[in-house]
Amino acid sequence: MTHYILRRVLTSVVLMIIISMITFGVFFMVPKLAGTNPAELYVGKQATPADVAATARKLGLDQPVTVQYARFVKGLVAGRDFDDGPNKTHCAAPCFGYSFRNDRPVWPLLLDRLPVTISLAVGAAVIWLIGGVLAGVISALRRGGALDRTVMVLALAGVSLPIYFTGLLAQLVFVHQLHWLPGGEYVNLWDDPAGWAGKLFLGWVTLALLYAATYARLTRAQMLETVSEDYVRTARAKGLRERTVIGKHVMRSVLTPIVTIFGLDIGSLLGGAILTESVFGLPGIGRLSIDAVNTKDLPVVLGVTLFGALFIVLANFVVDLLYAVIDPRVRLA
Amino acid sequence: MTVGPVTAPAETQAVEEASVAGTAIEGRSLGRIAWTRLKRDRVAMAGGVTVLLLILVAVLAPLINKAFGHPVNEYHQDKIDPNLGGIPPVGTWGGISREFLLGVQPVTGRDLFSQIIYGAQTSLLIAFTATLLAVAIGIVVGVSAGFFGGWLDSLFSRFMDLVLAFPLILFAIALISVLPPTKGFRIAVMIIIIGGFSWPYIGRIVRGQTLSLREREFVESARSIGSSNFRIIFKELLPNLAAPILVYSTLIIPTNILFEAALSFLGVGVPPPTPSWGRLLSDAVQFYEYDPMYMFVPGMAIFLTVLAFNLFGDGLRDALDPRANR
Amino acid sequence: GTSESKDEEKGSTVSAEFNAGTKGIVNASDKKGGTLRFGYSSDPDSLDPTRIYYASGQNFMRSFYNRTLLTPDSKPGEDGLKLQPDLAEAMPEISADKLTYTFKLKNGLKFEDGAPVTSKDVKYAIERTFAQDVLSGGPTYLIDQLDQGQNYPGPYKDTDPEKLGLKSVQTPDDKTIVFKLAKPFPDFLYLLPMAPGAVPRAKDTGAKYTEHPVSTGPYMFETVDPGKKITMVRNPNWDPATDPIRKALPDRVEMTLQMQPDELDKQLLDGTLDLDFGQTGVQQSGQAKILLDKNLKKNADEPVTGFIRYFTISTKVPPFDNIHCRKAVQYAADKVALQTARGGADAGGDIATNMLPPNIAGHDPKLDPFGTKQGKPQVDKAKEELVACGKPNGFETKIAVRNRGKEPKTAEALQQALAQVGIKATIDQSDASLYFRSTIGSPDNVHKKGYGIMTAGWGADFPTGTGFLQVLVDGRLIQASGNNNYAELNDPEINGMIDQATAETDPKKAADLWGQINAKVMDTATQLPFVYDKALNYRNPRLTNVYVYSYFGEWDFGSLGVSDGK
Amino acid sequence: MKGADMSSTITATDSTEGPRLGPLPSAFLDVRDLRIHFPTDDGLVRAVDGISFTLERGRTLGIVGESGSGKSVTSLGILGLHHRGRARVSGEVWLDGEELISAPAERVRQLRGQRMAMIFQDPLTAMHPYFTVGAQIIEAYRVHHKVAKSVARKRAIDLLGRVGIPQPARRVDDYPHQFSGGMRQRAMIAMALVNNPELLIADEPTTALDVTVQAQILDLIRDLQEEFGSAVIMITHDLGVVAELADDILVMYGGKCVEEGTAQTIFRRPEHPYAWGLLGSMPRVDRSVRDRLIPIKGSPPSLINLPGGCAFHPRCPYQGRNGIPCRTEVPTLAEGSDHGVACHIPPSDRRRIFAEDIAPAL
Amino acid sequence: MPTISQTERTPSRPATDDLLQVSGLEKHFPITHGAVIRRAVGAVRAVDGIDFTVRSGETLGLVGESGCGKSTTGRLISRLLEPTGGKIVFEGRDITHLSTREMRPLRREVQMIFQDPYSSLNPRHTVGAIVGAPFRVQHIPTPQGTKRAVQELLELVGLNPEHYNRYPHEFSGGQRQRIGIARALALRPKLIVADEPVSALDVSIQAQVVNLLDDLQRELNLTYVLIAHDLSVVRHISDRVAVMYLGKIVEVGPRDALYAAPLHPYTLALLSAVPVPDPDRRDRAQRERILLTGDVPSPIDPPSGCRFRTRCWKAQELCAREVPPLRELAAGQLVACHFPVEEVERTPQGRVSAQRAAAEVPPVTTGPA
Ligand SMILES: Nc1ncnc2c1ncn2[C@@H]1O[C@H](COP(=O)(O)OP(=O)(O)OP(=O)(O)O)[C@@H](O)[C@H]1O
Ligand SMILES: Nc1ncnc2c1ncn2[C@@H]1O[C@H](COP(=O)(O)OP(=O)(O)OP(=O)(O)O)[C@@H](O)[C@H]1O
Ligand SMILES: [Mg+2]
Ligand SMILES: [Mg+2]
Ligand code: NI
Repeated sequence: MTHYILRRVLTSVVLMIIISMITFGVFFMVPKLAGTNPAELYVGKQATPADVAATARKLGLDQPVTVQYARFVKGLVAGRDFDDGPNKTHCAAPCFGYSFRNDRPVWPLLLDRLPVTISLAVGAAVIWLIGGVLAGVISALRRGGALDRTVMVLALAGVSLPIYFTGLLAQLVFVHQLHWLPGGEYVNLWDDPAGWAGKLFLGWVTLALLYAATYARLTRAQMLETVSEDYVRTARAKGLRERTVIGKHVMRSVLTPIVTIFGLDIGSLLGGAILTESVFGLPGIGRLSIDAVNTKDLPVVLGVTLFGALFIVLANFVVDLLYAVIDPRVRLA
Repeated sequence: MTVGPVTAPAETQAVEEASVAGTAIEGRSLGRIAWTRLKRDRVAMAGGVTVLLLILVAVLAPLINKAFGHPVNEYHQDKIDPNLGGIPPVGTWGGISREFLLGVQPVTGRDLFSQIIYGAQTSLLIAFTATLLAVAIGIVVGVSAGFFGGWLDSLFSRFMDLVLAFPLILFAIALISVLPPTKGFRIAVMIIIIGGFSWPYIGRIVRGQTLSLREREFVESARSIGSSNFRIIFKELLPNLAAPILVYSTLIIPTNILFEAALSFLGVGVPPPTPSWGRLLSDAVQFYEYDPMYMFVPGMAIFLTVLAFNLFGDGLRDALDPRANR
Repeated sequence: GTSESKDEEKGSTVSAEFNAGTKGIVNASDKKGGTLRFGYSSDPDSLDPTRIYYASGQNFMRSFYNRTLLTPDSKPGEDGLKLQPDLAEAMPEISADKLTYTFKLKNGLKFEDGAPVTSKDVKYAIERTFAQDVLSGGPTYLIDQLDQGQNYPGPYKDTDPEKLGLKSVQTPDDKTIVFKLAKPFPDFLYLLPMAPGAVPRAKDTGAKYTEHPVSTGPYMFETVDPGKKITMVRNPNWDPATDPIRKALPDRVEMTLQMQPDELDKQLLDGTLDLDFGQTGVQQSGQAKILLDKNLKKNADEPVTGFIRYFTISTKVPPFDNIHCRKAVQYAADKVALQTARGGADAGGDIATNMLPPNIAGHDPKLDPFGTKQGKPQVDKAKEELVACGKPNGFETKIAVRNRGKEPKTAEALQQALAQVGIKATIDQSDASLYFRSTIGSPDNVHKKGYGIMTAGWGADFPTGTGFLQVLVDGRLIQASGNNNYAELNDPEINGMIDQATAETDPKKAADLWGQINAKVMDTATQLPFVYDKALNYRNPRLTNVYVYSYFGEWDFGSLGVSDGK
Repeated sequence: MKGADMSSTITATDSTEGPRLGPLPSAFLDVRDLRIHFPTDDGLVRAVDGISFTLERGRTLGIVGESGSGKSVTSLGILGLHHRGRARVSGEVWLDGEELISAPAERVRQLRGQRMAMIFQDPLTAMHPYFTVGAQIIEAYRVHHKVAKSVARKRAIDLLGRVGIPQPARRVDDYPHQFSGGMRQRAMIAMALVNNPELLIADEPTTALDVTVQAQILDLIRDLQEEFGSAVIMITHDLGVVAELADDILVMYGGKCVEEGTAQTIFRRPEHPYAWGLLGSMPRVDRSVRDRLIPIKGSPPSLINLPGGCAFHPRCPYQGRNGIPCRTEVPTLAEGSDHGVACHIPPSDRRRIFAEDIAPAL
Repeated sequence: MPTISQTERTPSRPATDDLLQVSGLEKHFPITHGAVIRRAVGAVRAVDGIDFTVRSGETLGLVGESGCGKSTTGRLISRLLEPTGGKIVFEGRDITHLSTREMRPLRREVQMIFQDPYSSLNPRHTVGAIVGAPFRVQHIPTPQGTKRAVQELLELVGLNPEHYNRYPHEFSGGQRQRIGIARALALRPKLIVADEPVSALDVSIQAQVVNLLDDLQRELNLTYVLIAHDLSVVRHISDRVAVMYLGKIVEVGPRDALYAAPLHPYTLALLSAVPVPDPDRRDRAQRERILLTGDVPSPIDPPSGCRFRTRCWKAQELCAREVPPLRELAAGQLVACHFPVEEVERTPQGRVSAQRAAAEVPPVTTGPA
């Protein structure tokens, strides 16, 4: 077990290194290939070629990529120093570099935005998990009936709806026309819980809609499969109440793959968050990334990408461990 | 207990009877059986018909447009109210009229109907090609990993993990936005990115299927008569992989349509004036309070298309593999 | 939701009505107190005065925390274009050869921490501009004028112990600062308000200075929380006696950052916010809302921003090396469609017929060589020109455009109009961030890509013909990158007239000359202006002293107060 | 076939009138005309089509038959484990004087696991992979006994020891996958026996096991039955296993019982051609090697589309001899006697054919 | 039954009567660890040094409990697996390490019949394609066309030639197994390795297939290696029988001798455990049954010396120390045991005492399966 964990940590680290290398290469090399110099993005609109060169030198962009990458990695693990002009600032590890745009270290920027994304993700996850699993269970229990068909077609509709459409539509109806929900800016949970929930509500629901559908379908399929398992028949043969049979024996098996998928989905939620946040104007990591992309703020883009990848890799890892915990048959070797 | 064994004796019976009569000629292939099953699934058939219609619409866009629309980029300034920033006059349902079946686009007054049907062309082109790419890579990688196993499998599996670990949308927009945004190039890049990131889904499934197929005795029996790996892969494995691949391709297409639309929505899709549903939608964001139809029409187009593909793919899956309920 | 505007204000002289702010002072009042609330859809590029370029940033720093030697007067109308002494005691002494400018500082000027403002601080602030590798982004005109071959690297790499090694600026004593030019430059004084006024070296944190610029104005920063909020409070060390220009009515200034544009509009209309920092106009839905509701409409202004939107037609990319082909484009263009693409008459701007916008001296509304005022394409004339050009059936070309904002739409509108006369244009979108610098800013690239027509926009950094038109049309200023003369217009006659105009010290005569240059430029058919930008902005009815400040084409932030004292 | 000499005891098991109230059963388990049909997309599956038998405490009934002949469906039917919406169950199942088919589901549930229990064929899939063996046994005990967990646990350990699991106190916390095949089957048995059921149904309990382990399990079942005096139904297709355990044997074909009788009878004097076929197709270690086996031709029938008349007739070498209506009339089983055969061939002919043609070849 | 036209065969018969000689054959499956860098952390010793010969025209039965390495042996001799060690000589030719290409011509000589009639036929191919594949792969000329040849084969195995265009799912288990047999026969092999050809079939169908195999052997002069765990089936078909235990052959000998007088305790126990389909004899059978305790140990870590010793009631200290060699103790009957079964143990009394002794062997706690 321990050496499994160790090995997994190691593979995860290797994976992250490769991802960072690719990402780094892509973001710093592709512009170059496309004939643009990242330094030009950094300098002002009136800068002369000399200024561009000076900036490139300052940012280390004149160095070979390998050197730049090494520096970047050093920043991640040991922090690095940045030239402010009169003095140097130390950017403590993990240092993803300084934003081109506002000269602030990327890492605190990410941390700053994280609560919003987490608020969004957690709320949505709760809704979709409960809603999806419930719908799936009901549908499976009423298999073949009208309710089952309706739920499943609705589920398909759910996966088919683009977030940016549902989100806008919901906003148009509930915020602008019915005025049921407040518009306004995102507020922190601890500042104004009601406002926080009100602002996030539509985001939760739209994001949850996308996933709930998948979970409903998965739960239903899993349920149907499990219900016909021999061990469920055994449970019945023992004289267990139907409630216990479904609630304990069936659900135990149904939830195992759900937990797995859930972990992976949470890990890759950033993608959905990007769209949701930009539709609902939530200042989270997703918005940050879009803004960074739009302003060509490469260090931020790089930071967010790596951060997202880290999330996914971590989620994978956790899921594997979790799987071993919930499924006694899996032996980590 | 499954329905599996029920059909087996029934068919056996058929064989027996036929052999008695001595007129057994053509067997029913699994494909035919699936087709019979699919035909019974009305929802899936509706999806399938819609998909076919869509493809037809995309292919015949110029003809259809001639009949019902206006030239795709023709401006109709008279249909909009320039003082309100070019939205169609308030209260006209986005300018819907007999002349403009789906209304007009704000600012330019372009015919939304033609934008939608040409948009279908763009969406489907990108989604289909990207899916094709994904399927091609997925098959090659999945089959090699599953069939040859060993270090190749480890390598490819890790590789798939790697691709899946990329925050896809972000990576895509970042990458696309640093590349020159000319039309052909954009489309190519989008196809490569969408296909290049969705193949691991196919790859994993193909690998899994290959792994289980490889254990089936018919592969061993093929080997025992001296078949080469090449023959085993092409003659024994691929025909059996066709069904899952087909199913997952039809299920990946809607995802890819959504993805293309999302990229366009985020402003890194096909460059204007090439019509694109995602871009129409993102364009609509600024007008949606006063011209909700403009948002509604492309939104519904995306929704219905994706839904149709999903319904069809879902039905196809049930038909091809009645036991896998998911 | 909408807001009912109950007019409770007392003592307002000009009643609020649509566009009143462009005509006079709305709600004139001297009532102090309250909080002035800005909203912004983004983050300011920087708060460091050295690094601020765009108009609203300049407006903001000028109004609240950055006093400069000279500054345009806080007055509505033409008066707002006139420079007044600010840190300086009076207008400078200019030597007879027009090369030496001597300023004396006022007495009693202090930084927010109470330290006196000396001429060294002023010089240091100017020197910071030279450190482009650290403090990029701001205007660099001063470098062009003051470096004079010294290659001054900025104070951080300065070997001078006091870091005051820039030779062209001298500080004989703490109250005096002397600028020495190499060549006469009549617009020199206009460069000063754009630059930082004074930066205390002891407090200079270089790249991090943006986190807390030290104020010389009526307000100082309380908190700067990038991406979220900026708050300012009164600067106790600002002495109103030294500053007749700023009213400093509110007690606090706040700015909410990174707001969704639609959300921002909504809060403006709801009255939660007072005004948009960006001053680029409300969004589409806000626009419809305002224009459809007369109660809201009366609180809106649509000032001319001083920006001109235009296409420039290359003189080097065939077939546009032939003037008739260029003229064909001029006639074929559908200016109403272009105007609509920019947002229509109210929010987009008036149709432009020539290259000098109304806020630049020398502007002539009647100059319309191609008769495009009426806005419709003149297909027959265009076809005639095509015949003259030798391309009766049209030709193919490329339109370069940034992939941002409304610009792709304008390119499409032009594309569509050109198609009517047989000119097949393809649109080549490129990345916004490098568009002006290397996409169309590099003539080589333009030739290589074959950009016949390029989308452009231009606003003056200072309101003279020199500041506006020269870089666009002076053939001698064509650069390999960062070029602004996209058409590569190099007409000796025009160049000669420019020399004349830039040397002219009498503003009236200079304006006249620029008017003539403008006409000449239009005759080359290289520039296809289509709108003089307007921005439809909404002002909270509680705002007092609202007027459009011609210098920035925006409301004067520094004069604003709030009537309810909240 | 209605033999004149038997007419008084014949019950028309193929009647479509549904269950009739016969005399109150005296037997411990009395199954009467049990029919279990499944409506499916392809048609109605008549998995069990009129089965009757009785079983006393302390006796073992062996049910043999080909795959798909309805053995498992019958046993699940007795336990009331068919989904009421998906299976049409009719007939009567009397357990110790109580009718189960018409009883409320809740009542049947209470009996299940308590008075009647079942051992399933594949112990790996029949045990929940996520719960420990102990937990599953404890659960089975606690549904029917309101006792503390610790008490139930003691009982579980006790039973595991009884079925021959070494170190039961330790193994009780293992998961099923940590057990070997034989141990799993033992654990299954322990689970079934935890409430001392009076009726134990074992559905192919040894098919998945090796002979040496099979022998262990069979011994175990026999010992336990002797100890508890339960009635046992042993379902299998292995005639050897039935011969080892069963007192009575019921031969199923196509959802019907084609022959029933004591083990001696069935093995010594089988009268149904299908039973002959079964015996003939089986190589035996206890006889000298025959040159050829005597297989049954053809393959098992479809339960949706059973051949008309006697379901076995397409495979029966004697069908249609002397104009007997094998193709048209369904033969019925003589009830009440100790040897029932559902065949149109006159009993005397049957006995003769067996004695002359079949027995020598076996 | 129709005969198929003999295709040309090169008479390469060596002088010896042994078609196949296997000596010291080993197959160890490495247990790997690690995702990227794999390293072997152990091995499943599925087959661990076995010797036997198969004579031309005979049937060798291979019995043993699940997991003892029967299938692995079958795959090794048909060279679907690469042996870890030992030697396989077919018709005098060492084929132990032939490459895939070198094996191809030899595939004609050795064919396999598989256990699972459902998974051994590709569901996407028609019967014609399945049975005709060997002709295509081996480029065998079929004078009257492949279809005709296939139909002849179908007839040979008792299937309707009209079924040429049908798919496997349209057939019952027994019919499928016939298709598998037809495919194996297509190349007119000399040796057929049948891996549990009837275990998946119903009793009534089993007999059909067993008879078919019998008939074919007679008609086509085939040699079989028949793998099964059903001792009665093996007894019915085989001329000689080999008993395997945990990767080793513990006893091999002529059928009748082996069944009548087993020499290895394991064989004895195995035979006694077979249920007798005779209710009259059941009490006797039960009394004389030698019940082994516990389960087969893991092939990853087999017991030292004699592998059966952990369950053997006769085991002594020597058994743990020395691996017993395969010795010929009776005519043609070889056994690998230090203390072979003696005559008295085969008597009822002997059995009873053996039974008692066996019950007393302390159960070895087998680890997780
Ligand atoms: N729930 C069900 N729905 C439809 N058909 C069913 C169902 N359960 C069983 N059957 C069918 O009923 C028939 C009898 O099945 P059953 O399981 O009783 O056979 P069996 O005699 O136990 O066979 P085996 O020896 O293979 O276990 C089979 O054809 C089976 O396919
Ligand atoms: N490809 C493989 N990789 C690893 N181990 C294997 C492999 N194939 C077989 N084994 C192991 O080798 C041992 C012998 O397997 P084999 O299939 O030969 O047994 P068998 O006697 O045929 O059993 P059964 O009667 O169950 O078919 C088993 O422990 C099995 O788990
Ligand atoms: Mg069964
Ligand atoms: Mg095997
Ligand atoms: Ni391990």
